[in-house]
Amino acid sequence: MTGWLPFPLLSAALLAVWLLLVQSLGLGSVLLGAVLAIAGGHALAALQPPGARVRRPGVMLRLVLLVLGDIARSNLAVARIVLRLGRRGRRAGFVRIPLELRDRYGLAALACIITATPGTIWVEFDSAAGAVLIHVLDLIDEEAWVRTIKQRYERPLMEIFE
Amino acid sequence: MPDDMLLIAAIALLFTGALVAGLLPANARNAEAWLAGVIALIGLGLMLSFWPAVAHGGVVRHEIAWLPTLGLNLVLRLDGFAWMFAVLVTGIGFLVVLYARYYMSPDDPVPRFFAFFLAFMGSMLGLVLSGNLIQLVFFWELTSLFSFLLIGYWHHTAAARDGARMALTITTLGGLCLLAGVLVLGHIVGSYDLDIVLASGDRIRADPLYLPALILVLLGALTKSAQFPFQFWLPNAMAAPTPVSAYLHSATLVKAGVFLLARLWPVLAGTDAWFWIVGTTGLITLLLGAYVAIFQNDLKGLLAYSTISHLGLITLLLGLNSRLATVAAIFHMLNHAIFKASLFMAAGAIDHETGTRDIRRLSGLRQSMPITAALAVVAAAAMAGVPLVNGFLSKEMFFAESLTAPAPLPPFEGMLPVAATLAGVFSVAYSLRFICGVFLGPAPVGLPRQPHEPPRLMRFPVELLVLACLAVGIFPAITVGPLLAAAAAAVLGAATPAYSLAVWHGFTLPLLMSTVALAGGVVLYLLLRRHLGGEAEGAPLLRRFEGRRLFERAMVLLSWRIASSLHGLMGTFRLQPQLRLVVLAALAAAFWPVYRQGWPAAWPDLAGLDPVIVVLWAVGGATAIAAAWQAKYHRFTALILVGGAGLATCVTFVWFSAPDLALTQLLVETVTAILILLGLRWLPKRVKGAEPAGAAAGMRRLGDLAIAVAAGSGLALLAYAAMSRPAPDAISRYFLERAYTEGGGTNVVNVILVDFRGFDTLGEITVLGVVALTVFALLRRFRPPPESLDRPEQQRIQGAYDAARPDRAVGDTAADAMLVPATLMRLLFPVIGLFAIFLLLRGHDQPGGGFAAGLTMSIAVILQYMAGGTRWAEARLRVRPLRWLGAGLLLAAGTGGAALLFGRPFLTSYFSYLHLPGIGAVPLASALLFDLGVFLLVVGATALMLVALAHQSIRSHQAPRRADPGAAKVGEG
Amino acid sequence: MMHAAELPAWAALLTALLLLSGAGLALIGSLGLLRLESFYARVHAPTLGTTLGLACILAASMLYFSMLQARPVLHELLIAGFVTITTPVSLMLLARAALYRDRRAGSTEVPMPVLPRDAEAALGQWRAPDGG
Amino acid sequence: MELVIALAIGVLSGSGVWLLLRPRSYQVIIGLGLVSSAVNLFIFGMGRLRVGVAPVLAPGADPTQYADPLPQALVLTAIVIGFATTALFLVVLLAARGLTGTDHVDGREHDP
Amino acid sequence: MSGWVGQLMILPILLPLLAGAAMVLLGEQRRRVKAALGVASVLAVLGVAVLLLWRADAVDGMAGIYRLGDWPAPFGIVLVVDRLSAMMVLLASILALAALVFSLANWHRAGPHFHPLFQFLLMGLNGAFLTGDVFNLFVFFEILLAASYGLALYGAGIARIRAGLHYIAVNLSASLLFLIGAGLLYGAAGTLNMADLAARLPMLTGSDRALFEAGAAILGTAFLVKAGMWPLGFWLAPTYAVASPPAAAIFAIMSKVGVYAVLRLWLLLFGAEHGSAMAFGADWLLFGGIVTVGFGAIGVLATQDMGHLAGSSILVSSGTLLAAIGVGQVGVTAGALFYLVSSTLAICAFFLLIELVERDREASADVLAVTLEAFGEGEAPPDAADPVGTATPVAMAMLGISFVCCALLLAGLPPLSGFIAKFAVLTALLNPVGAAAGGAVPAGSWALLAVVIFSGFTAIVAMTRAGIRVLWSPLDRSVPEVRGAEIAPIALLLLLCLGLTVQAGPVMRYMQDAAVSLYTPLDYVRSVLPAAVGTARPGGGGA
Amino acid sequence: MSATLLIWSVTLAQLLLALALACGCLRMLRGPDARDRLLGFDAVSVNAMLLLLVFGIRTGSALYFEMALVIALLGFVGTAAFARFLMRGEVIE
Ligand code: NA
Ligand code: NA
Repeated sequence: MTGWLPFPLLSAALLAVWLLLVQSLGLGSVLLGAVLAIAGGHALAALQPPGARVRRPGVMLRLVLLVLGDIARSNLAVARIVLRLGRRGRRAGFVRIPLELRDRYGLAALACIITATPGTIWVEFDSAAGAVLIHVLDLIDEEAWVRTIKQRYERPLMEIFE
Repeated sequence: MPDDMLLIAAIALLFTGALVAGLLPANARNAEAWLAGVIALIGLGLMLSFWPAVAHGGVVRHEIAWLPTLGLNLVLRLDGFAWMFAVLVTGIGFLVVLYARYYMSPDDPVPRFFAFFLAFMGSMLGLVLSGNLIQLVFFWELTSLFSFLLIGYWHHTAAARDGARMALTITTLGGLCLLAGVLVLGHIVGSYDLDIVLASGDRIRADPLYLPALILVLLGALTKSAQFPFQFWLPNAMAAPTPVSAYLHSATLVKAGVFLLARLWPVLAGTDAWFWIVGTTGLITLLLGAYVAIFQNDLKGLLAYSTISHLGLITLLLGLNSRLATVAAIFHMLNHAIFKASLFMAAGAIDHETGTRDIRRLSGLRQSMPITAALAVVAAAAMAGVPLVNGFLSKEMFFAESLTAPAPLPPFEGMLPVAATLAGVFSVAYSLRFICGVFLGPAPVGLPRQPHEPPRLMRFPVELLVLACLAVGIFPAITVGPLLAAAAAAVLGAATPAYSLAVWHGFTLPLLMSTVALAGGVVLYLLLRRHLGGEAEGAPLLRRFEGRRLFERAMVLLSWRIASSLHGLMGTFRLQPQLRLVVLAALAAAFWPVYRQGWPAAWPDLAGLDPVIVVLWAVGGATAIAAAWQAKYHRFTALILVGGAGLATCVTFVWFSAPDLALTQLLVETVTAILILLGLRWLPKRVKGAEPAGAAAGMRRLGDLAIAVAAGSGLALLAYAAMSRPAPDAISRYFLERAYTEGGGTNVVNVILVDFRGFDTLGEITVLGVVALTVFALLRRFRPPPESLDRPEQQRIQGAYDAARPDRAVGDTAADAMLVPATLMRLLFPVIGLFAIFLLLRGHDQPGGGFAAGLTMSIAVILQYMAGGTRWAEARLRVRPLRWLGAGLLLAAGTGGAALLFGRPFLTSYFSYLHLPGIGAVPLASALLFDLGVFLLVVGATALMLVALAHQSIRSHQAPRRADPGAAKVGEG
Repeated sequence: MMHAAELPAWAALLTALLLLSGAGLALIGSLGLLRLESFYARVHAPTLGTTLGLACILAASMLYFSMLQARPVLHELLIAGFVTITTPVSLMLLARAALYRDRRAGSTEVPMPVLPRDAEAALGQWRAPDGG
Repeated sequence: MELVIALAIGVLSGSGVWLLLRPRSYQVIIGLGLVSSAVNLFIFGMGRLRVGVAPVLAPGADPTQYADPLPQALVLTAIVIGFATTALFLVVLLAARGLTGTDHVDGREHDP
Repeated sequence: MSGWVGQLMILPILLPLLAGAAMVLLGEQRRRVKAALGVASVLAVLGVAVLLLWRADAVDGMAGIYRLGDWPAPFGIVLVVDRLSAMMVLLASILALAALVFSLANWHRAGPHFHPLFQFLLMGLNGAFLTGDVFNLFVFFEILLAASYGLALYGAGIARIRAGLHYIAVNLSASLLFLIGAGLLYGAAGTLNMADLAARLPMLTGSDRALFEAGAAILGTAFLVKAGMWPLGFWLAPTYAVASPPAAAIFAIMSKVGVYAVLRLWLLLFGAEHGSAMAFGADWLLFGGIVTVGFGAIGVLATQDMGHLAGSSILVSSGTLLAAIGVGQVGVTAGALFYLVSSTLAICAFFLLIELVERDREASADVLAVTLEAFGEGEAPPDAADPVGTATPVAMAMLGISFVCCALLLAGLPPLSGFIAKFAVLTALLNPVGAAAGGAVPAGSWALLAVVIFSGFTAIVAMTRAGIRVLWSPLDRSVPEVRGAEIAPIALLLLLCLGLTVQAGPVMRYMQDAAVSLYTPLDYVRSVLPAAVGTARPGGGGA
Repeated sequence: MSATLLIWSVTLAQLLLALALACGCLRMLRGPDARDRLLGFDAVSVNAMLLLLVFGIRTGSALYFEMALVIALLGFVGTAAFARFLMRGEVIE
């Protein structure tokens, strides 16, 4: 957390953001961007966030693709529901999912994935019980949802963050 | 022939003397008296030295430029009439000083007394010497002021306070009327110079404004001279120390009124209006004063009403429109001054030696105070008009005039001599009462002090004056003849009539009237003797019309009750009517030119409507109206709805080519929303309840609705009219042409902000900084409503839940709820910061700039406060908003000020390119530095406000009466 | 549309398609806001606009500007990234606020927290106005 | 287009003025915000409405083709000042509520 | 004007700004340093103001044009120093000096950030007087209002908060009107520079003209709110009455800013066209001014509270000035300028004095209340143990004399400048320049005369009542404790009023010259826009 | 051809987004609860952002992009603050 580059990953991301913002790859832009990116790392360090280690970039890439696909599919599913196409008798409801994931970045990623996917939303996390409550727009089978979430998302996230 | 400079010297001497007297130590009684006496004596000497110059109709004039462009110069003008008064003022002034040395007690703060006295004398001298009407008013008001201070000298007594206040109120009211009258006279004549005015009598009397001018001037004169119906202030002025009364009543203050009447007699008199107003007032006052005087139990009260009566006599004489009567008036002014001064001093001596002035308690003082008794008898004889004393002469002239005066209306024919005789009867009666009640009868018992003669020097002034009474009374022609001639000629000029100053004119009707008056007076006194001395105060029939009480009641009514209700009627202390008026005034202001010039726009063209904008503003308008609807009970909802209107505004800015505006508006909306939310925490919920539901409230709401609709339509019409006109040839073209070449930026809006009109921006950030300081200062003293002191309901419930669960600690619910959001918000901190820097750096060329960047940065900071709470954030971020604020302002101003070092105007910008190898041209612009200042200030100010507001929570959650170092830290770091 | 004519037909077609589908998805999402029955159902609807809808429009924008300026224009990715991080924050907070409020109001629609047996009493805290 | 914006200005200012005339301080602050928005749009409109010609100079373009930048600068200043004064009013409103015990703008309830 | 003399013009704005910013950086403590800095800044501004006044009078009324950022008018913002603005800056700095020195005895410790707020207020005042740009005028209005909000609420307290809420709400509304007005002027004429507006106005016809006039009228409404004209000025007296004394003292000139703006803009914009008569809205000014004087006078009577009395006196003063402007005669305007200076100094002195004479009566209740409200924290109360001043008969005498002087000034009685001022207005009212003696006088002038006389009477009645109550109290009250630093500024102000009387001739000559330049707006336009004159002025008549 | 196609599709897309905006607005107006209004507000700001992106395509100008970027990056702050207030009765504890 100390040293001149406390959060290399973040700094790299910041540099990328900077370059996208200035839309230039000139030396000046890169230099300035690098300075700002490092400064950004220090700014985050001032907030003393818990440390993060990210491993298994392959798993991460696979997860990203998987999520993108899921999001696209869910989009269409929800669109159908809104437009009242397809079958009737849809039921919405809450599902409580016990989690093993404890890393806060991992949890944050999971929350983002669940919430960003149309049809599901992260509602409540109970740190003592280690369970998350999600709301599902089209709830057919609670068990199936628990399984899906744990296998599709939680496991790879645990591989990445823990 | 003395130098006319000496006139100003005399006045200056008196005022300087006043200043010196005021600076002497409190116990310097002798030094004060010496000073005042010598100064008064020098003044008298100076005046006397002018006698040769004025004796034969000469006028001494001394002019000093003061306000020449407005016709107001210091003009000192001494003629025979003024000389007579000047000598009275200084001469009697000297005697009064002498008298006062012995009269005043060692406990009295004498510096104040002599200072006011000398200043009053100076004002009076200035008044009689005035050769300019405005200057006359100037000194006139000064006499009111210093007489007020003298009357109120013993202000620990209620009588002194009330008397002084009454005198001031009445005389300044008169003085203000006089000012108005003099202004009108000046308007008629075209000058305020007395010589020019005196030469314009015909013009003045012929002017349509004559009557108003006359009435105004008379209001001044008659109030000052205590004429009916303004007579009541004078008796109450008795609360003054007796030397003051002697002075004010004899030679000075009250004489100023009749002095003015005589002074302006040549230009104002000679009309029916004059006759009726002045004559009637004088007559009533003459009779009333004399009648009431008989029944006074206070020596000074008796003398005061006698003064009123004698002034009424003078006024009546002046009002008769007769030259001879005017001569008599002038003569009586002189006589009255002499005998009244001596009488007052005698009364003062009695008071001083016996400790009381109550005629009922006094008796037989001829034994213990024989000399004083003799002096008083002579002076009282003059007052009563007994032959061989001066009062007789002028009184007989009055009786003669009463017989010959014109009577415009038949019913009053012959009434004047009767009235004059009756007044004579009264004056004899009260003079008798004065003498008999005090000096005759058995020796007094139970007086506060054992009476004996006053000190020699205290008696001396009285003796001198009584001697004068006798001298004038017996040898009028040689003693007072030349003086009266000079004075009368100064007033009447060439038209001075012939008159005879002799004690004996043969058996004439006036002599008969005098005899009747003397006899009648004696009879009346004997008749009334048994009734006088009862417990009842005041004169029969008039007891209920006690002037003082009436005055007080009128003042309370006029200056308090009526004023208050009128003030309430004309104004309001409520906000809503005020805002209503502002809106209505603006509506009227905008409507009026349009009404005069015609409707400035064509009918709308419906083609070319962009449906997106239509929908957008259907949304914006609906949310705005809904916000207005909800703001009373659903504050939170209203805030959300306002956000909708704000978004529509943002999109509109983008649509119509104003990306900078949209950016700033959006950021400001966000920060404002957070601010108000922080504030909502301290606004207890409104519950729908007993609200005004009556018809009046309904009408008011309907009225407000109408105003709102009118204001909205008005602004919409104006906007439409202006927008549908072709654009004028605006100065902005200059900016577009030069922004890049001379301002060094392509974002013209930003170049305007930091360069062309950088001064506006500097001012604008100053406003922001100032407001932040104010907010901070206010919150330092913030006392939340008791209903809000507790934690919010949500927190209490969630905390209780956590507490009840063994596996959780209080606050876990919040921590769990914020777990993911806080993680993300923290990650966003550097990202948003980076974005802020980006906005700052590119602002000169692309949308952005210091302000948007600053707001963005402060959002990044406040997000951390939201994520972790105040304590958490402040343990990690050392935000020092005040430093940022001050540094930003200093940087922006300093950047502008740097130009001064190069001899260029403030805020002159500088830019060039620095060529770095491998990187290329790096722009270097002072504008960026300026923008950096803006950025720093905005971060500082916004953070200061947000954080100071956020701090209230932790402040109130702590023990509410303990010092909170955290709050102080916001300011300092 | 100053330079739209310079675009090749395929790019124009693709841009148009992406634009329309993105806008359509956003509209459907917003429509869902009106049509779905309960708050918890409605909370899902806007995600259509923030995910695939947004992606389509961003893609259209990238394609269009890249073609127009003859260079890869990628800064739209920033929007995608930012929206992905930020939208869940507000939605999660909103859903949780709703949940707490419903629990407080005694709604049966929302589940109570799962508790260890000895802490059942804690549930009462959600309902008692000043329980603590 | 002018018509729509003019109407928008009218609706915003009308709602704002209605709130300004209400007795509750919170209504007044919301009203001030709405009128501020209306006034900002109004000043902005004084530079006339033009679509897609933001005053950001491109090389070699004709200066007359851009939207009038000056009203935009003025509105920016007005926005900032409006923000500042809103913050101030808010704090005064809160202080008044705390000290007077009522949210009536006069600091006391009036009998109907 | 070039070189260092030319740079003087920015200093009345720049010095307080830099001083204020530096004070913010100094933080909340170190009051001594800040006090020294503040006094130095005000003294420097005072010196500059004297120089500017002297220049303006020497160089035929126009000391110079200061082009900010070196941009030419009408494109950039300019400061214009002529007789009027130089005089106003001088007046502001005198008031500032008095109020600041007064506050050093006590008040500057009663809350945070007094000194910077004070500097910013001075900056705002000077900027408003100097600027030649309508929108920049708005900005300076806002600066001085923002600072005045801070100072009005300085020391908090329920009364201040209550009045402050009204003050802020009304003035914010007025600021919005200002924006609408300025926007319309720009929308119709395409410029913001005052001189340029005046130059362009004759060329506007039809609809543009109507829009311009509507803008000007709305702008005028905003100014009149700030000037406190009836029925827009009900907020004024209550706010000023409860403001802390140094703040109230400097507020004495704030309502004059509105008057100044009307005077400046109206004569500039509409003076040239109509010759000496200002047709546009003049009747309204006259009428409104007269009613304002009446309302103020009644307010003076209707109150027992001296703060309210002083606040209502401000209304009287504002009303007199507005009506005098509405008369539209050079002489009356000159008299009004004299009156402005005199009444401002007097009211300032009175506001300071009130606190001293009432100090003993309320036993610094205000200050104590403030600290009690401070939620048990914040700075120490202004040393409760440390006596506020020394009690001597001399102090009592000084208070008495000062009170009498204030009463005389407010009532317009001799020998102080109030009388001269009133006379100058009234005589010019009845004797218009160029008219023969005895010529017809319009009814409005008579009404003004009557109401001015009436207001003098109410002032003397109320001041006597108040003075007797506090200074001649029958109770054996202890002599109030007064510090030299508190009585000195009052004495300074009153001596200045005395000086105005003695030197009435030269001062009045200055005022007349200033008024004449106001009535020859073309000279102003020519000075600001050397290039624009003569090119496009078809209708410009000029006086 | 491609120009016409683009113009039409952009116009239509804007119209659709405007309608989406209106839907969000309706939810803001109808409530019934603060949370629903907030949801509506969130939707409105998202749709406004999309509208601005399409507007950028329509004008061929990148000037409006930052505006969309700001909504993307900071638009949530308002909603989050509102939601936090609902949840805890306080924005900053
Ligand atoms: Na979702
Ligand atoms: Na007796």
